[in-house]
Amino acid sequence: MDRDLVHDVTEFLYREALALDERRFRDWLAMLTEDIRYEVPVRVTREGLADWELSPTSRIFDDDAATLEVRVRRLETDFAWAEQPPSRTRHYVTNVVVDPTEVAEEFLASSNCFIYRSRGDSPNPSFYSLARKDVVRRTADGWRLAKRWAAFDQSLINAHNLSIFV
Amino acid sequence: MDRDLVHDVTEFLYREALALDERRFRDWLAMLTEDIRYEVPVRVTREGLADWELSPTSRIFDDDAATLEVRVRRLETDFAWAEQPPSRTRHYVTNVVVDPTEVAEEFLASSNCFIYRSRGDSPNPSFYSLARKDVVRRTADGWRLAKRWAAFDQSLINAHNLSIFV
Amino acid sequence: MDRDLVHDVTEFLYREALALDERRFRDWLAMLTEDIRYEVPVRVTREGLADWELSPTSRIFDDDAATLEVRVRRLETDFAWAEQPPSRTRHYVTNVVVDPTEVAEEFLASSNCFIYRSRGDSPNPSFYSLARKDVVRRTADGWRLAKRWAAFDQSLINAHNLSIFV
Amino acid sequence: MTTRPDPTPLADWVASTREGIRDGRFPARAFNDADVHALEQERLFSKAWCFLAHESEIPSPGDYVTRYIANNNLIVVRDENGEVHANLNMCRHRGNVMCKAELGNASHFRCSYHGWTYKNSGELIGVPYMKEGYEGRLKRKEWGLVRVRVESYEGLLFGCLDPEAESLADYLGDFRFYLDLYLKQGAEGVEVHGPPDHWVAETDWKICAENFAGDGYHTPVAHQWGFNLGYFPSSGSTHSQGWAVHVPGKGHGIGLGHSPNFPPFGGFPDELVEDMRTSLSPEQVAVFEKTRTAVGTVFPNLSFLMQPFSLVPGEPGVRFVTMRLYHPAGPGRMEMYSWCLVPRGADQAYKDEAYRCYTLAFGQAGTFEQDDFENWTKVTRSAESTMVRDVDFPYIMGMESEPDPEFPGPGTALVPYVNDTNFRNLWSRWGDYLAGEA
Amino acid sequence: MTTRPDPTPLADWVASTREGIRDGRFPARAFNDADVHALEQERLFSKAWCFLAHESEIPSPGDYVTRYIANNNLIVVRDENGEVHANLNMCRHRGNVMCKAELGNASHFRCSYHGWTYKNSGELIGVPYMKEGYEGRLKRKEWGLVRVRVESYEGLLFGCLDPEAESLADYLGDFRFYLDLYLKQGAEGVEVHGPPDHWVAETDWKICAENFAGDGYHTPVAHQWGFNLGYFPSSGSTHSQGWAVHVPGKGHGIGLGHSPNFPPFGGFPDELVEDMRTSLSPEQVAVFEKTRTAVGTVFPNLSFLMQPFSLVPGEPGVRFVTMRLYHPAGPGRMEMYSWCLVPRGADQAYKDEAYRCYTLAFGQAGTFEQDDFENWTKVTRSAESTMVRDVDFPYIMGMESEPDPEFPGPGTALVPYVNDTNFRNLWSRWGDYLAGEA
Amino acid sequence: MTTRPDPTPLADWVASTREGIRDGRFPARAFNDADVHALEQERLFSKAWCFLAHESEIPSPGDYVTRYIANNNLIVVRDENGEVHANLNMCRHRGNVMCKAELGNASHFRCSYHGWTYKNSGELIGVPYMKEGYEGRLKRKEWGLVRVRVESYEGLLFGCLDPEAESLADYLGDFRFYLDLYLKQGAEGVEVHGPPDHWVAETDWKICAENFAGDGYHTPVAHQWGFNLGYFPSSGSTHSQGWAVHVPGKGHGIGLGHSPNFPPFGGFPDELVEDMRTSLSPEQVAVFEKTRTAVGTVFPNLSFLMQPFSLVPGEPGVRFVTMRLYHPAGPGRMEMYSWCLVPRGADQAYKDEAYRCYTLAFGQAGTFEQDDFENWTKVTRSAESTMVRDVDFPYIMGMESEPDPEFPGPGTALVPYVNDTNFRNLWSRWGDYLAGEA
Ligand code: FES
Ligand code: FES
Ligand code: FES
Ligand SMILES: [Fe+3]
Ligand SMILES: [Fe+3]
Ligand SMILES: [Fe+3]
Repeated sequence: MDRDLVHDVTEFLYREALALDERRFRDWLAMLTEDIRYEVPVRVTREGLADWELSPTSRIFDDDAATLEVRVRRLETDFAWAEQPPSRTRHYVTNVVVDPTEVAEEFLASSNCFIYRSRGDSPNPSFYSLARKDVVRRTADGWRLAKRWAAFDQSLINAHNLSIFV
Repeated sequence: MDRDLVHDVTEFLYREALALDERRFRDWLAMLTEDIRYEVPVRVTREGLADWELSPTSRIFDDDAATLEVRVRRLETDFAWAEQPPSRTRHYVTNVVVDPTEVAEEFLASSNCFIYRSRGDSPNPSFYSLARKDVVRRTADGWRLAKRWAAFDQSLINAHNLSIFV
Repeated sequence: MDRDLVHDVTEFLYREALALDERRFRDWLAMLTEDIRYEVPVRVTREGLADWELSPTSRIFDDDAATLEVRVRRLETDFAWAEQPPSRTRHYVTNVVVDPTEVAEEFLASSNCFIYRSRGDSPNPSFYSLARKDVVRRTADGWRLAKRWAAFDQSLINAHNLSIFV
Repeated sequence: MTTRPDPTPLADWVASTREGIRDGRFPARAFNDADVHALEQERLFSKAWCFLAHESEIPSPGDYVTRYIANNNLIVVRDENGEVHANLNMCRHRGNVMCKAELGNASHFRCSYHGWTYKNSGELIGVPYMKEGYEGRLKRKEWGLVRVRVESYEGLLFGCLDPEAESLADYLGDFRFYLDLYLKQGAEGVEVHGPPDHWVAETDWKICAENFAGDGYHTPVAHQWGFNLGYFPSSGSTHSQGWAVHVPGKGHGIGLGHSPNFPPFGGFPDELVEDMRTSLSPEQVAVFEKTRTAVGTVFPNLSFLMQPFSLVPGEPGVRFVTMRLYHPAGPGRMEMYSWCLVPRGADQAYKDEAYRCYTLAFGQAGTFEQDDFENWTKVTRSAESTMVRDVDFPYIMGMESEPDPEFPGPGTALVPYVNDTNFRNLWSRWGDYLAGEA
Repeated sequence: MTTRPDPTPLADWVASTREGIRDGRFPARAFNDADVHALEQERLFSKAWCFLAHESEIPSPGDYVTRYIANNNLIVVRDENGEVHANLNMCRHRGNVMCKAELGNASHFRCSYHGWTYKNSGELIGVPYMKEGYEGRLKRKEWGLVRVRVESYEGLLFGCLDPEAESLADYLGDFRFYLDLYLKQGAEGVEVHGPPDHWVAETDWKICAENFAGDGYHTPVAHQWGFNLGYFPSSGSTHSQGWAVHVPGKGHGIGLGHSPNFPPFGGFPDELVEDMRTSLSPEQVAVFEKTRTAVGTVFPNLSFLMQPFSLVPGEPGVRFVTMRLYHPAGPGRMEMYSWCLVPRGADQAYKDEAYRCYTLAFGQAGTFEQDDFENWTKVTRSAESTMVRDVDFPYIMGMESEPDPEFPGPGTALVPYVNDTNFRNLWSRWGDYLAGEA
Repeated sequence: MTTRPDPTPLADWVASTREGIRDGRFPARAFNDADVHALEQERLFSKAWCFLAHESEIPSPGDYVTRYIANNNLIVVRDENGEVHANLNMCRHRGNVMCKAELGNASHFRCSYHGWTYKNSGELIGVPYMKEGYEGRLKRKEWGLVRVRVESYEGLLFGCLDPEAESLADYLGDFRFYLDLYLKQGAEGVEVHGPPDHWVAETDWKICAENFAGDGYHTPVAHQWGFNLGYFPSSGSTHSQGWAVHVPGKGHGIGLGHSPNFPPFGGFPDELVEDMRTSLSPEQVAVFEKTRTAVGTVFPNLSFLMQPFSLVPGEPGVRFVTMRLYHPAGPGRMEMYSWCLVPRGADQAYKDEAYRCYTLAFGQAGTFEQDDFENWTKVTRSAESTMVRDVDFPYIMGMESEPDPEFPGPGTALVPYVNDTNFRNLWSRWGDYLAGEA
């Protein structure tokens, strides 16, 4: 892949993560395409030979622009108790690898995402590990996220809720 | 930002972390400017709407070149019990984003820093997550750290001491 | 170092990690040189002044192409119980720093490797932190790993086994 | 056996707690205490009927899921004859785990340690070195997998560790009338949309069980953002309308919330409604057609919620049903299983929209679920404080109310919907078990 | 209540331990044992006056901080009339946590579960559906937040879970004389420089409490690097000079370290010294002007340290004061709160330099704190070894010494500064509480 | 002392367990239970001879390693006179850890808290402020490090917390005959190739101890991949050939596996074989020359394995020896120490190849070790299920077999190699200790 393109996509993913960790959710929505698909499949422990471990039908997140807007509007109210006080998240985005797709201006960005989440005065943060296979699109206004596909590396997830974005 | 500059700043931050993890503290001091500011604010759990969560007055570290020299000289004695045996640290520096400042040769480097710390024969390491907003300066002798600003993503910190650098 | 070279080596290490995490072990073997050395030393807690903490004689892994082939063939049987069900690993490769060696086409790649490993329906994953000092070689067919040297940042390792690659 | 907690130290506390329930009090301590947890494991979960799975999760011979009762991992499997078994997932030779997946299909299970092999029904059929090692003296039929009782109602599979326990039918009693609302959506009934969400929380299972036994009281505040964004037709003021129904002596209870001028069976697809008017009894139709929100708990820890919901606030939306199991995983800790049930007879588009509504509202990332678990986790945290040992909570709503004489269904129905009566019934049954009097 | 440990098994151990203290022995086991911890929670922290906050942390109406006594989270708040309250941070309806921040300002607290609302003073004033749900039968005034006693001395706010306990004034007794050194730096007294450092450590709180009750013995070795870099005027040999003072029967104790030709009140800004000569009593002046290092513990777990320090070794430096609370958080585990107190009357530059000295020397990254916690954590680790169950440590220093007759202050003063006497007094008071005889 | 578990509640269980062992049953619960673990700490590991180190780990004066008995960290050190000591790694003044490394060399240990200094032999020689502080009243010789008994056999250093226990020689008894196979490879004996692998596992130590006491039964299935890739000359069918030998009343046992037409001492370097024919007794030669695989356990938790292995399947390969200690670290949890022993007399190339074979097959990343720990961890998980409280496992293999009269060695030898007899002997000795009758 062209090195500059890889660099630019990587920077885009870093700035997207920064928007989430700084809780600039409106900025974050602006980084998504209007036809964004936001998916997190449910994982089930299967044997090595099983045809799937990520459920073809079950989703933790199954969102589009409209439902993401609902989630953000919710967070903008004073009544999103799950985030009162706000989670302190840190998205460690690593191993960004970029590949072409059939669509000229769209690229597949694979990355690892390790999320550190701490709440209130608990000294025991939560850690989540996800494999991401995103699609990023080059637009006249710059890079946009056209698809977020992220899978937890756990089948029994150690989070009392997922009031954050991955 | 210019891609080469981002690359160079990133490499500088990686080599700085390597000096710390390899305990080459003299090399590390040489990577700092003489007017280095080294700050880690105290975090307090506040409600979402509070004006601050990072204390404007309390600091975990509040150092300059002179006090960092004291810390390193201390580590060079045989009596820095807190580091006998030495902590095994690994600074995972990710999401490096570089932005210009008002000063021509100075740049704001935002990064995530996940620190793994293991001591003695304990099988239970400590993990610290920090957001860093550093200032790096381009000098005739190469890049230098002019400011380290790092905030723990915890208000109650799970470390019996902080005898390490972040 | 030449920035393009650093970029290419980094991408190679990311794609190598991806092969491991996607369990494409044959692809992974193809990324190694025929004279690959694969070493993970045993760590012992020593005092700060000790001449070594990484044992000069003891190894957790001490492999070459032939023994790595045995390990992969084992995983290809239906009887590698340690990986039934398979571990979910995520190799977070960060802080990649590249330096020249005496050999023209070989380069020293230092990196941090944080491994997240989850198994079955346990909500408690394992975390391993390793410092890696690899040697990568530029060949007619592209980059290859000529040496993997990785040291755990623990002397008492919190893993019931190491049926994965680091 | 010392892992069986000596009940004595808690006996007085259990007695005074049962008395308190009658008087409208329940102790905070119950929601996070190591001894209470141990006693529940011993006296409740080893005797009650515990939910295992929905039949649609294991439709074909050899299909299995692994689930828990207390801390016992069970293989819930459909054998080659279509019969469902629940066997302890442990080899009888040296205790290895037989089946390491949560879901799959197998005709046999072979142990990875010494190779003992069992039919999926649990029968031991293969023992290496039977001749050289055992000299033929090992009797295979004595060493099958340890069995657990299984019974079902309308596709719900339950297990029970107590051979003496009453039948599932008697255990559920009149609550089956209300379960049908969730399970008989049309002649073909329901199926799971897919595997459940599964997560852990530092939450006591009882807090969830109580909330879903009809806690209409929390909705306007705990889910205030929803009203705020226009998700609810009812306002806080009209929200209290509806019935709180419980089955006395059984612990089961359900809240049936109404809304001003809500269309009969509103939110169901028309063809389903036709079905239901025939497949359900007249009494059921009379109760259910007025019901907007139905939230109920099968004692001890299985709950259901049905309500209309829309992906974008203000639109009519569709009905989704979630079924959830609150599996205790230690004092103040649980594993949540959350399924979405869809009507088998509905078209795929309806099923998929219902599922998307479920994921937006419930499930681990659901916008309503998020706030519930935040509150529940905080309650659990409070309950372990040493100062709350002698603190009771008030459970007096509806204590002086008369049952609604007009109510067409079984059990005891009270108005308003906002009520503690179901909870007193829930905890008094819990008290029976802890006292060893169930 | 079984969460209350049955004291019997420990009764013999407590008795022999108290006897040992009289003879100059203290058992290793006390520093890391689950049963001892449980007994401390039950007998000590539920009866003693426990530090909550400094008044300067909550100066205005509505200001609050949340702090702990035992594992009880308390809202320490100044109400609209300026009165300070400490209430259990738990809703009385179902136990939700009311206030989820560690610091803030609020006139009311509204519960996020069902909406009960309390004044910041703890009074219940809002209950949704009072009419429909409670039919008006719930008596608001019976359901306010659970209160805890609060009393203060010179800005120090303490709480006590025992309604029968003596007053704070009696509890502190003559130790107030010594607290004034830290609290009356000038007429305006002191304030916190900011919120405290707050961290967890696998350390028993008693090890810290003992160390700060005047362990001059550890300084030359534990902080040897400081002597090495030239941080101390005193050498190891002169280091032992000074007084070890304790208040018999109260547990409180302080070490007052001297240095050869140390200027009176050395390190204080001149104007403050003037102030102090007037605001302090002549006896206090006589004791404090010679004091270089003052390190003391208010029984059980609040400590203070004052000493001159410089950012660069060898310079005169300034006085900094740290106040620390060792909050037990399980057997062999604690939460550390560490504040820096600065003289209200001093100029900002002095305050800031004092604070920077504090951060370099103490606080989580402090170069002296680092080594103390390393040693303390290792002591805690050793104390859980099965072999130490019957191992005692020697506490015989000063057992045969006579009090210094010249000493102008209250309590009992011994020389040298390096002494075990304060510790015997500390642990004998601890023994009184564990025996239920406090 | 309450940290000593009251044995009573377990007394009945221990009695019935011992009876069961005689009848060929052993309870699942023993493999993961908090009370059983506590009783083992109290009755077994505080009385039995526990392995500490191999002498080649500390060859020179001042060399030390730190190891554990129960949860007691011990400094195992060779003093200036070459004598080996094991002392509790705890300062007698206030309990600080003296030595913070796992391996090193020191003539003295100086405490980092107050500076007490001890000779490496444990003698207290330095106390700061002896005059000013202790007024000379502290008797140094009473305050040395706490000592533990140490005895050795052929380079194996053992420690024992019980002063009354029998000698190590008597404790090992006839099992020394079999240890010689591992320890007397040639006249110069063996040495460790380097420091041991060291890792934690959620595994009960007893599962490992039993497996290495001669569980030939698991090999064809647990390590099936090895047969699959052609690593073993024996097939599943011939695999059962060999002897199972135990030392009655001592708990020790070994499995000696044979293979069809296996050359005498196959896999040893020729020169070593010559050595061994002279250094070993005729009876030992008779037993060992036929032995392909030798896997044995010294009661309670030290095991050895010797077998020929090749880096690439199918090649002749060399003999490697691994020695492993299963250190209990809590209920169902252990620390594994795994060493590779090599013949001192062999050339470096042989040693290195043997070591590489060890790393490929055993050690934390070993391809055989991996599967063993997977199975063992799963057994441990099953054993804590509440349903297994009354479940026994079958231990009936070999119950009716007669000892092999031809067998030239001591102890009791049975055929076939696949047998439960060694395990019954192992657990009956364990039962003696738990009943306090050892
Ligand atoms: S444990 Fe299953 S066959 Fe032995
Ligand atoms: S818990 Fe606070 S109002 Fe119900
Ligand atoms: S603890 Fe070792 S000298 Fe005090
Ligand atoms: Fe809710
Ligand atoms: Fe100190
Ligand atoms: Fe094995």
